[in-house]
Amino acid sequence: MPTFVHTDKCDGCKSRDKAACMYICPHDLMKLDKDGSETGHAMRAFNQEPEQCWECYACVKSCPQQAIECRHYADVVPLGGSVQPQRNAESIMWSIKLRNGNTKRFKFPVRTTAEGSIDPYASKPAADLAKIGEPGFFTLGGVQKPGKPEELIRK
Amino acid sequence: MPTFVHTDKCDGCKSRDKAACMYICPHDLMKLDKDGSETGHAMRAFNQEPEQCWECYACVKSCPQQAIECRHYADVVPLGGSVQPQRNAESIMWSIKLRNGNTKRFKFPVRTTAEGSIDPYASKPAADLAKIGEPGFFTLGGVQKPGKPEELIRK
Amino acid sequence: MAGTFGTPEIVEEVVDILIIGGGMGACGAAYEIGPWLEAAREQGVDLSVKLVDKAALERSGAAAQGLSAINTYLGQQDPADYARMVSNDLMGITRDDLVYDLGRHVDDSVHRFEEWGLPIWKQPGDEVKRLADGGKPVRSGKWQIMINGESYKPIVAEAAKKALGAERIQEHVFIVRLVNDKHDKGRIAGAVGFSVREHKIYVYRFKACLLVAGGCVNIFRPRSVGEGIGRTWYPVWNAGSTYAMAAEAGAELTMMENRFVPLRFKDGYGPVGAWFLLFKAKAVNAYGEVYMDKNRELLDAYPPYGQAAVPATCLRNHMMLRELREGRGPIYMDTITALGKLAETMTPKEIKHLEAEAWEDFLDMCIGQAGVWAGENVEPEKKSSELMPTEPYLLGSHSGCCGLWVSGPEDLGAPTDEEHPDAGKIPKHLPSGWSWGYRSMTTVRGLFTAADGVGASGHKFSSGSHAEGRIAAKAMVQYCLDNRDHQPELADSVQELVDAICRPARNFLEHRDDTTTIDVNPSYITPKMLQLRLQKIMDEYVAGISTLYQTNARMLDVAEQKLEMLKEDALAMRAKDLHELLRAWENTHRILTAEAHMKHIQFREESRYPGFYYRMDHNRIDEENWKCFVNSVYDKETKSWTCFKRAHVDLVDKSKLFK
Amino acid sequence: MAGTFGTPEIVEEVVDILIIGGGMGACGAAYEIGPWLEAAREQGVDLSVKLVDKAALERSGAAAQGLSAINTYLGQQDPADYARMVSNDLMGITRDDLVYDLGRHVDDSVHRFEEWGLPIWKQPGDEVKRLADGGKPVRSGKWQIMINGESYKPIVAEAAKKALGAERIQEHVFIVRLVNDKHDKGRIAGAVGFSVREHKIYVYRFKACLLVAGGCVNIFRPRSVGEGIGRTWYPVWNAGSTYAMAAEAGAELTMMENRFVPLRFKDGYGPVGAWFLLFKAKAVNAYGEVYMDKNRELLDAYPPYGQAAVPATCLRNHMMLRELREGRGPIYMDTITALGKLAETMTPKEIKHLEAEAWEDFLDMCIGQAGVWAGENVEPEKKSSELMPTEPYLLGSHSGCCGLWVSGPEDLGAPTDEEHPDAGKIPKHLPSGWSWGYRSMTTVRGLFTAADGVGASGHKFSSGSHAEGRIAAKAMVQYCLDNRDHQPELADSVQELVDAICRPARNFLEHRDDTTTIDVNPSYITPKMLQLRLQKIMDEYVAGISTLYQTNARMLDVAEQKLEMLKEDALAMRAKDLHELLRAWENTHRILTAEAHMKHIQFREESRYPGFYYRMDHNRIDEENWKCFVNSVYDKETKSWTCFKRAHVDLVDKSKLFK
Ligand SMILES: Cc1cc2c(cc1C)N(S(=O)(=O)O)C1C(=O)NC(=O)N=C1N2C[C@H](O)[C@H](O)[C@H](O)COP(=O)(O)OP(=O)(O)OC[C@H]1O[C@@H](n2cnc3c(N)ncnc32)[C@H](O)[C@@H]1O
Ligand SMILES: Cc1cc2c(cc1C)N(S(=O)(=O)O)[C@H]1C(=O)NC(=O)N=C1N2C[C@H](O)[C@H](O)[C@H](O)COP(=O)(O)OP(=O)(O)OC[C@H]1O[C@@H](n2cnc3c(N)ncnc32)[C@H](O)[C@@H]1O
Ligand SMILES: Nc1ncnc2c1ncn2[C@@H]1O[C@H](COP(=O)(O)O)[C@@H](O)[C@H]1O
Ligand SMILES: Nc1ncnc2c1ncn2[C@@H]1O[C@H](COP(=O)(O)O)[C@@H](O)[C@H]1O
Ligand SMILES: Nc1ncnc2c1ncn2[C@@H]1O[C@H](COP(=O)(O)O)[C@@H](O)[C@H]1O
Ligand code: SF4
Ligand code: SF4
Ligand code: SF4
Ligand code: SF4
Ligand code: NA
Repeated sequence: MPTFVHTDKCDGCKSRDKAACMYICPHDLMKLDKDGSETGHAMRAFNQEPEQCWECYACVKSCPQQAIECRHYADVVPLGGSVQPQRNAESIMWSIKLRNGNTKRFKFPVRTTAEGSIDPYASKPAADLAKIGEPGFFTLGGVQKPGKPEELIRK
Repeated sequence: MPTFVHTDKCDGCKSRDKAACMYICPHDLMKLDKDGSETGHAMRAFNQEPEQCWECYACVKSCPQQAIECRHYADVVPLGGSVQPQRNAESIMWSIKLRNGNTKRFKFPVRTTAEGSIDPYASKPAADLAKIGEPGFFTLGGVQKPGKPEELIRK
Repeated sequence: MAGTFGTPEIVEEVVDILIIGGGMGACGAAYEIGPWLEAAREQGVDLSVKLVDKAALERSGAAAQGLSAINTYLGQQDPADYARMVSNDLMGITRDDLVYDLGRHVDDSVHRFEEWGLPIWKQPGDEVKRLADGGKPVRSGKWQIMINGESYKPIVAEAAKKALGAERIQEHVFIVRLVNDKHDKGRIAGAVGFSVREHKIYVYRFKACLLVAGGCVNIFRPRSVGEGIGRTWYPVWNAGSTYAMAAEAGAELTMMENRFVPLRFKDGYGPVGAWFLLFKAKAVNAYGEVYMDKNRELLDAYPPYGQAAVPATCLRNHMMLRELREGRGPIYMDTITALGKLAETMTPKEIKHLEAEAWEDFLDMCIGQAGVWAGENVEPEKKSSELMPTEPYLLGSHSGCCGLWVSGPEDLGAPTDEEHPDAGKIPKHLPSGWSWGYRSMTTVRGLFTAADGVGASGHKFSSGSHAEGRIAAKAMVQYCLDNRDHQPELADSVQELVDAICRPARNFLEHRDDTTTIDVNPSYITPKMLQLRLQKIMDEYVAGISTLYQTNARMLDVAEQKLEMLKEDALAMRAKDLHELLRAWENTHRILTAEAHMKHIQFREESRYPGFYYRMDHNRIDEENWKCFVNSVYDKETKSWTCFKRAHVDLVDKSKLFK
Repeated sequence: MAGTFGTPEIVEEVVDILIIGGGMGACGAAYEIGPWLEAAREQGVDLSVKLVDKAALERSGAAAQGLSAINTYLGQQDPADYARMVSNDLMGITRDDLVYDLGRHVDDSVHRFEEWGLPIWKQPGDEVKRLADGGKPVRSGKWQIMINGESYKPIVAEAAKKALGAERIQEHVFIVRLVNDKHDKGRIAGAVGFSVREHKIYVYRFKACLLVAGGCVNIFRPRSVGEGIGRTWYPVWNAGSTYAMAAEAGAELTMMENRFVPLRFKDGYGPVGAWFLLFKAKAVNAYGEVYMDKNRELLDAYPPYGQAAVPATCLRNHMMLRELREGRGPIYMDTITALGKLAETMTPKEIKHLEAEAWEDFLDMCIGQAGVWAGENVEPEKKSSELMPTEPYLLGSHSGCCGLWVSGPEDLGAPTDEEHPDAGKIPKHLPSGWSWGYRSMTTVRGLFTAADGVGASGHKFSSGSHAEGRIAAKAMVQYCLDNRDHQPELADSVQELVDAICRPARNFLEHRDDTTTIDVNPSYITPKMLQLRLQKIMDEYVAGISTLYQTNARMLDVAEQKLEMLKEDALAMRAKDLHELLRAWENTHRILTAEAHMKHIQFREESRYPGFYYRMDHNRIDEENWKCFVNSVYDKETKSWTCFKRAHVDLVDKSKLFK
């Protein structure tokens, strides 16, 4: 199910400082063909090594133009199916089309807080340097679950 | 062991009516890049689908420039070996270099008659149309080896 | 009016006889046909012929690299002995009529090869004496003789080209499909193909056709999957065209469940015959045990076949596979011991010669294996090499027997009707008995075949294939003489045929710009991906290498469903150029061939060829129910197969094998 | 001074702590480290940190797609129970100190995830109650809790980025190798890598380093070989960098013979956990037989492990593999029966919800499986799906335990010296006992690891990996405080390091025009072909799928020789651009990881993990001789491995498992 890019939808993220798909792909697959020398389509993105695509959909979810889809691995999967998400800050909506035309839609929450709102150390205690050699995190000043002492048979 | 073409040796068979390698490859692999648009090397041949090469050496043997060699299938064979023939009308000389540098040379006859000298029907009888429904070739007017009748248990 | 890609020029030709293929069978036909045409001409009948090959005759087909032996040469032996050997190697189910007939013809082709210039090894003293004059060959086995075969194919092709004349040969045209007669579905009337060089489509109309386009490779996943995918044992370019086109035309297939899984030198697929037979080498497991001795008791489970002096090729595999299955691999060809033993009694010069012979065995027909030895630093006197059974191939002229059901000779006592309890299940339009018309004709009138095309025989090899092509050529002339007034008309319109051929090009041209790269597109599939999908299905469900050649009815059910979808998807193949159009159509032929193979394995509820494949749900030979041919026909309208049994009968006594 | 391809700009940086990787482990470290650095700063010690990831933190690592469960959450359970479970699943050989320590820490990370915004399923009534406040999770198993995990990684990464600050994060830089200290080979001093975006090479010098670059995929041939080669279970981008770079730096590895062969939905590699545990589905053979019941007696051969209430993952595979080996496949997840049974007592709305859950299980972490279902018309309530064991992966945080040997906690009763008869064979420079210094430090001073990097533990999963990264971060701060005056110096010159990194680019630039196409050239090898060669070797000789996971000493000998040549050839890899340079170095890491795996399997003369692999020449568990850790060190000068045993000891009582 390597990704492909709709020629008529991709705008090369021209209004952004970088191509979203190229930035996000964990495997360095998506590439912006600035001058069209690699694909014949200038300022469009493409998957430069489709057989290495994990179908993680990171690029699909990140594309502001909804220009990216997956076509299932052709050496494995019969043609005609499609699995396409629409993701916003709170939820993701999946549209699934089976080869036989049947469709399914599922919506799931993605997070309970606003994107970018995490304040990691808010209302957390400071670390106590005296305890740096002992088990436990700064958040608790010790371990979460000390455990029953009698279970440790060599102590 | 797909074939590769030495850029500095191939002359595109420019003095011939067709590229010898392209003509002979049984799998339609060798191709002459007339304008360089496919390889960057105009009037040079190349293997357009190396992973389909049977290493049959038909092209290697046919090249008037000795421009073609095989590099053993890289997903199978360690680098560094080479197996290269020189073929003339009577014999073929193989030069083999092992990865470790050891070399071997073998020479074998290829045919006992001059190339192009075959006269297939010389001194052969005419076919006898009366026998067209019976076993046997025109050369003999019958079969080569009639066989012992008693072996045919249903006759 | 030169065409362009997607809208090609159409070339229509009318001939009496079309030969499809340019390999050993086709060259035999090209040679034999000349004098018969000449004889007909003298009787006032002028028959035209054309030979079409997807490649160049000089190096097309299985013998492109050369060959290092002629595997079928009878010499002093009786055709009945030959028929027995073939029967034994193919587990008892062969057509004695066809095999015997080949046996009594074949040596003449070998004599011609020698006359034309093929160097044949002779016994000391006979060096310059020709076989035809009683020269004694060097035999590597009972039926094989050694040659310097690098130029085998160019020599045979030169004779064929001279015989036919260049103007009757069309190279670089791939035939895509046969066309039935408009007024008679049981008759053949034409064929269509395209040039892989120019934008041209060829439409042939003819009375008779010899379909000799070889066997089938690459329907199963090969052992190497990168560049090495090109290194299969069987030549990558024989794509099942013979079986698929004949099936689509309605011809009856036979024994399509049979396959060939040669034991070969690992990775290079180098031949083993000379090592076993000429150098007397032994194959051993990881612990030096000779599995042919150690596992001999496995043969007892397969009476009577296990009791033959030389166990069948599949049974030899079976004995080896036990070692692999039980984790005692690698299997080695013990070249060190073999060469060492031979060297004991030899002069240094003779040893040098022996080394050259060992390498020549590869250099003459499997150069890639020499490449493997070079890369792996193998010198066979110092380092033994691994053996490995290959992925399965379908063929009818080597040690396999799938192919078309053809009419045999009438003078050998072959049955003339069906002596089988299930005879009633044979579709009514098909003939009874083994000889219903012209020799070498399929069940479709006017459609002939030979060599890899003929099923239920096998062990013809290069010489037998050539001889069989000759036999068929003669019969075609006879057929044309008898049908001289018949005017073939195509059942489909030329435009329909052309449109169908161009579909992959259209798929590409219409959709290529929808996505930013041409290789991933939801509207089409590349031939390469389609082929890999086919190979995956066949490998995983139809007893490929990844299941150690095992399958069962449930796995075959899954294969059936997946192949159906694959056939649908084949219509969505793309071709970005003529080269890819070739790949697209090769794959279409592969799919139908693969489907036939699967259907036959599904139908035959036993394991007739242990070592080639195992129906694990019927893991034995069942002489009572399955000592018969499995035949089938395909209906191209409904895209469905009908499998049925035909009676097996011995024409020579096989009991002599088991003493 | 912008560089060009082949002659890049060199960026040198000096920091106190380098974090290599941006996955769950790295994000944990990034979070925990902040307050400790702050505390140090308050004491007047200002420590600098950098995190380098080959990709973008937001979606890098194994959790890129999301995850549908948190597999390690203790809740009310005792860390000792957790240690027992892990020990049992890994056939008795784990470090209780590490596992127990993780168990007592892990839940805090899960509480943080929820606080940051990860939706965690709750029992009815507890919907809005947080875990930390006593909210009861929906458990899919004893240790697992269900989540809506699509944004798991973005959430965890956001916290990490906020914690560390963007200026301390360098994305799209691939670390190629670690550099030892010039004056102390047993210490680490630096790392080098290159940008996959710009022509820049980064040279880092540091006191301490957390190497958390995940496990290793694609050293074995995967089941699909075309486009589908991208669809492995484990993410294609984790290339063994952790194990290979640590080994080259001299760190001690442990249990590299262990591998993970997950049973997964065939072709899509979709997860099975939810199906087994949440939907209570059964896996059956082709004939509907439940192999877990049918083959239960196979467990008797593996005392005491076979007697555990939940048999280890490998033993479950073992019971299934018998069916495949004996030709009773396909194996199916009987989704029809499972969903049918659940639906019996449900309202239509609940059924709809159930269907959504089934699909979400894939959509949250293995979207490709949904693609397979779409293409194959699978609706799980109507059509059951095939299961298949995958090709082997190496990892230390999921159900596998290979990795680095790290120093553990001191308060759990871990041994302080070696109680093993072979203790004398442990290389003298290596520590004794399980705690020789800083928590999470390897045997190389200053080199720390966590998550997939830590061996002899396992079953940490996402939450445990995060927690372990936190544990390590804290220890690194402690180490830096203790070594505040140490000035790292690189053992190799910057120019040497840069030259080595650029070799693939040079190979290409120097030779590209020798031949008419860049892909076949005798002077170099493409990364892709090299990878396929590695996979072929490992598959065929080191117990991959094509031998049904079987190997023996002879096969391993062959692998050894072939890997040696491959290592030599790796120096001839080409890179035609930065992207291919990335592939070249990933493969270099893969080769060394693969070699470690092979060497350990060679050394451990038993079959400790039936179902994951079989040493057919020692096809049993040998408690007497092999109830021990197998550890190793690599010498990068001689390119050779030394394997040795370390004593295994239980810190918690395992006999409770077998009652
Ligand atoms: C593959 C192979 C085969 C052999 C061997 C080694 C190897 C590696 N060895 S040993 O090592 O095993 O021993 C042999 C040996 O030493 N000695 C021997 O006698 N025979 C050997 N064979 C067997 C013979 O070669 C074989 O029996 C004959 O060649 C069979 O003859 P034929 O059935 O005609 O097939 P072909 O491959 O020669 O020719 C096929 C032709 O069809 C063309 N073609 C195919 N599809 C077409 C299409 N759609 N349209 C147009 N043309 C279309 C091809 O181009 C070709 O011309
Ligand atoms: C692969 C996989 C894993 C899981 C699952 C499904 C699948 C398909 N499932 S379930 O279905 O099984 O159940 C899980 C699940 O639902 N629940 C769960 O808790 N855990 C699951 N895991 C396990 C966890 O994901 C896993 O334990 C942790 O992610 C491990 O953490 P860590 O060891 O940090 O590895 P990582 O993959 O997250 O991160 C690796 C990082 O390294 C970077 N990197 C790699 N090489 C580098 C180099 N040379 N230079 C620079 N950076 C370089 C990567 O970019 C990445 O940032
Ligand atoms: N071990 C063997 N015993 C008998 N015949 C063999 C053996 N190996 C190969 N042959 C025959 O030798 C010929 C060429 O063999 P191969 O090289 O395997 O294609 C064929 O006729 C094979 O049937
Ligand atoms: N059949 C099973 N029995 C017990 N635990 C299982 C089973 N299948 C999966 N698991 C556990 O469920 C979690 C996720 O499994 P998986 O989806 O296989 O990654 C892991 O902790 C597995 O060990
Ligand atoms: N990680 C290491 N890798 C290789 N050799 C080491 C390592 N650590 C120490 N040595 C060598 O082992 C020997 C003993 O070291 P030590 O016990 O640390 O003094 C010396 O020769 C060290 O150089
Ligand atoms: S993210 Fe979308 S719009 Fe932007 S470059 Fe990629 S495909 Fe084009
Ligand atoms: S789906 Fe994932 S692996 Fe594939 S191109 Fe997109 S981001 Fe990369
Ligand atoms: S035959 Fe040789 S010289 Fe002629 S085009 Fe081919 S490679 Fe070039
Ligand atoms: S070696 Fe043979 S298959 Fe390969 S390119 Fe040359 S002629 Fe074609
Ligand atoms: Na191959």
